[in-house]
Amino acid sequence: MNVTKKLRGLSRELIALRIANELEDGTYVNLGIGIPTLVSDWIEGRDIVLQAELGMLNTGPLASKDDVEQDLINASCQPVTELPGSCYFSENESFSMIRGGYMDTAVLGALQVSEKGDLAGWNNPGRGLPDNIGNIGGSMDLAVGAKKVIIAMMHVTNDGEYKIVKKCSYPLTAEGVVDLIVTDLSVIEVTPKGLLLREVAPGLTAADVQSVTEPKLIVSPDLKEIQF
Amino acid sequence: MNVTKKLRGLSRELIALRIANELEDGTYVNLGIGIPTLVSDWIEGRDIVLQAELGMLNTGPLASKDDVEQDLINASCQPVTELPGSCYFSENESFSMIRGGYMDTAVLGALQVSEKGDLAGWNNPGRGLPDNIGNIGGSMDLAVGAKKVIIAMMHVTNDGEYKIVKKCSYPLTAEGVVDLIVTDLSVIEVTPKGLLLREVAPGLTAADVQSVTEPKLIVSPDLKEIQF
Amino acid sequence: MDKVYPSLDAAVADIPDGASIAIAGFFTAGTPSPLIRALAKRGVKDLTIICMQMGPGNEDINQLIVNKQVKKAICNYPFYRSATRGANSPAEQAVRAGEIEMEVCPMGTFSEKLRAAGAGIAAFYTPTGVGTVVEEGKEKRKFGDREYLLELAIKPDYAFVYAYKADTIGNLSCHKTARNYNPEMAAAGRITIAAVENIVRPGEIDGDMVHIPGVYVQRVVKVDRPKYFPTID
Amino acid sequence: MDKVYPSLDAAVADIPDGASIAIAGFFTAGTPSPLIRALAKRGVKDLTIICMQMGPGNEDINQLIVNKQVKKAICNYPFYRSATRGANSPAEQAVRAGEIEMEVCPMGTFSEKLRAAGAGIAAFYTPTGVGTVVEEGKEKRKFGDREYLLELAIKPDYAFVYAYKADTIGNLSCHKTARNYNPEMAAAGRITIAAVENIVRPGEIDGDMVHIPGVYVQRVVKVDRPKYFPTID
Repeated sequence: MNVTKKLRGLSRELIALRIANELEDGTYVNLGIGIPTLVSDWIEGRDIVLQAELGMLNTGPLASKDDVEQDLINASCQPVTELPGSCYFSENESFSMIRGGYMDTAVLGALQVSEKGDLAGWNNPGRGLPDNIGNIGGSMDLAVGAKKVIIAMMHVTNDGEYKIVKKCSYPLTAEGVVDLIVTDLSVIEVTPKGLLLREVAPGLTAADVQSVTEPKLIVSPDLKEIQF
Repeated sequence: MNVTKKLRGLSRELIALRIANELEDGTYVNLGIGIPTLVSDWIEGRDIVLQAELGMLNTGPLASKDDVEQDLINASCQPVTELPGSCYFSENESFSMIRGGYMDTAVLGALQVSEKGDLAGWNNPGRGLPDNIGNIGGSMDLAVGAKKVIIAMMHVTNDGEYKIVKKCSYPLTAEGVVDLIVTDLSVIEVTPKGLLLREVAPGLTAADVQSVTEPKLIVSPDLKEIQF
Repeated sequence: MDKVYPSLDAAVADIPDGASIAIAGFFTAGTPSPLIRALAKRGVKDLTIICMQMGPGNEDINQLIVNKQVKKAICNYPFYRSATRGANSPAEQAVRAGEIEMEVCPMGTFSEKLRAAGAGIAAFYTPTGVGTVVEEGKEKRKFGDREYLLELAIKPDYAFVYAYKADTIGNLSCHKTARNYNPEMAAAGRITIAAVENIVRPGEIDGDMVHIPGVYVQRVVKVDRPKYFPTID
Repeated sequence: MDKVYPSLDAAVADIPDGASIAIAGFFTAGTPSPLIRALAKRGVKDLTIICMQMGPGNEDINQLIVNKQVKKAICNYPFYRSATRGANSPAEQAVRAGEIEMEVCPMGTFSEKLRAAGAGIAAFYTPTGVGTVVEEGKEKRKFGDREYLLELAIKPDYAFVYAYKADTIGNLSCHKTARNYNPEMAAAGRITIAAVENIVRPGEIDGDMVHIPGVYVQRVVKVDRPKYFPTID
């Protein structure tokens, strides 16, 4: 299922920007590792509260070298800063929040997403670890706990293989949890009827996106170019 | 089963003193409502940490009128004071501690104790409330959670009925949890073989105590007068 | 994300008939009484109230009872300790008369059920209550050599909590034993309303002194706290 | 009740072969590394270690692995994120070679299993992991319209925790994100050993700023904290 066609799409930064625009003011958001982390660059000054899994709310921007404190990091081990209203709690409390439904949105990376919204993100068999061993981290709790799950990823793998698939072949993070997929090529909503293609990257057609997507896409009657 | 004989024994204060002597230095103790609360009068200055169920460790002596703070009370709604090292936590954390086995000793009152160490303390049917309704409070958690349960009570009811019984007729607090019973008349240890009478109040004999105790007592070969 | 409400009335304005409400406080410590009074004033009915007790420091609950607003109560130490005082309290009288349904939990199980709801845990096994009336109708199961009861989470529609200090985005800091049920009830409530003595700007509470993170709190209202003189119940 | 130990060596002196040890810390934040080094020095074997990960900020764990002191590890994010860095780490190499047994839990389930042990809860139902490899061998059960997995408490023999400040009776206060796993691991350990930057007298920590009540802490030892420069793993 190697996808031969190469399409030019958004940069990682613009994927993050498109997701930032999707977030609503007055909400609590958790950003996963990878492209999701970049979303924080686009929401400074907005009324959005970021949570860090290790036990912090109102996580501020990355710290500059002079401000680095080893006891003030985010869940990706990056030094961060405080904002007015930052507060701290235990990792257990943090996951109580997450499982308890207090994250309005989780933005996560993915290896594969299925047409039913199944998410596979924690275990790349290509790494060659023993079965069922890998970095689960907070992904499974976030995927089942957040009210809305947005996936930020490249549309296909570096080798050009499908990442949006009929059925995930990689180990699952959670079943049927994904609400929205934002890739370098498209914005796709997971609906009960299937995957709804809502937006395409500038210059691309629905057919272009379908050509690199395994399941059949429903093309929105309002299909438009991704805008920022 | 009205017990006719009236025996003169220790005051409530002396029951509390006998229990205070049973407590070991360097331990964490929770005192229930009633006679158990009086134990605190006998341990001032000792290396014993009192826990209050609502969420306090190192609970200090009762506050005098001038020091009363409505946000600084014990589990009996009495104003208390701080000691060096007092700390606060939620009621849920408090019961995590209790169920988690962190109380070395709980001193509780009782309506009845059986020869197997069953405890009935939360519900006096004489109050006439509907079935299964009453003030359970922290008693059930303390009874199952504490490493050692000491009962502080009068040996018989005001009406002269047995409180140390073959089988509890009142609703149970917990099964088989009592380690030691200290009454106005005796100190009795609950052992796998039955109730071991270890000490009697000054002037009483083992036969006197047996006459107001329903189950057959095993008299310790080292039986002695309660000493302080 | 300003969560400050202008008045008690505004803070409770949308509570409908039939709502379940967790009310924090342990006797005189940390009880959000002004919210209870506002609820009594509104007059909504068929409420389920989830609170430690209906006695000392929580006498305002009795107004709800007298108004016949309460359908059910879930408590762990519902009544006055004194049978005489209890017999004179509207809450105990209503229970005796069968006018309100009453469910009693052990104190630790009570807050653990609320904690579970806030933490997305459906149910848990506790050793408390085995061999007592508490086990009636519940699954009993052995782990290791010990028996445990399965207890279910309780998820209230609303939670009334109290704090010494809040910032405008809902971070709460509690004072001494007034913390008690407040953190877990705040997390459990779908809508959590905090009655607070002081409101400050974000950043004016040390982040390590926040006992209830703002994410759990939807509404904050400043109150003049009623003064109680604590006395054994 | 003075819990202060004179040295790291004294604080870990009784840990036997085969012990299970929970080790707190989230990357560079709140990791009790000096205790891990003391353990490596002692050379006890067949350990089960329970920690978030064996990568950034927790490199000292690798000394235990290199020394072949570890029989089993329970983690939630065990390895470096980078496959390349991972392939060079003794921990990942030992897992690949089957030299240590590895159990991986979701991050929330991981700390909830420790929290349950400390709180006397035998097991709990969480929605996390349903439909994934995590559910293998576990009871799955429906509450309402949702499925949950039964997860069991993990009770370690020892816990290694870290705090910014301790008093001599074991009350601990943490600093910012260094709190992370410390409170729940402190409660879970049968013997909890705290490596702390500062020791003060009882009364010198505000009782509302104690994040880990002293009852959970059996030993306190002052350390010069190793400095880390946090960087994405």
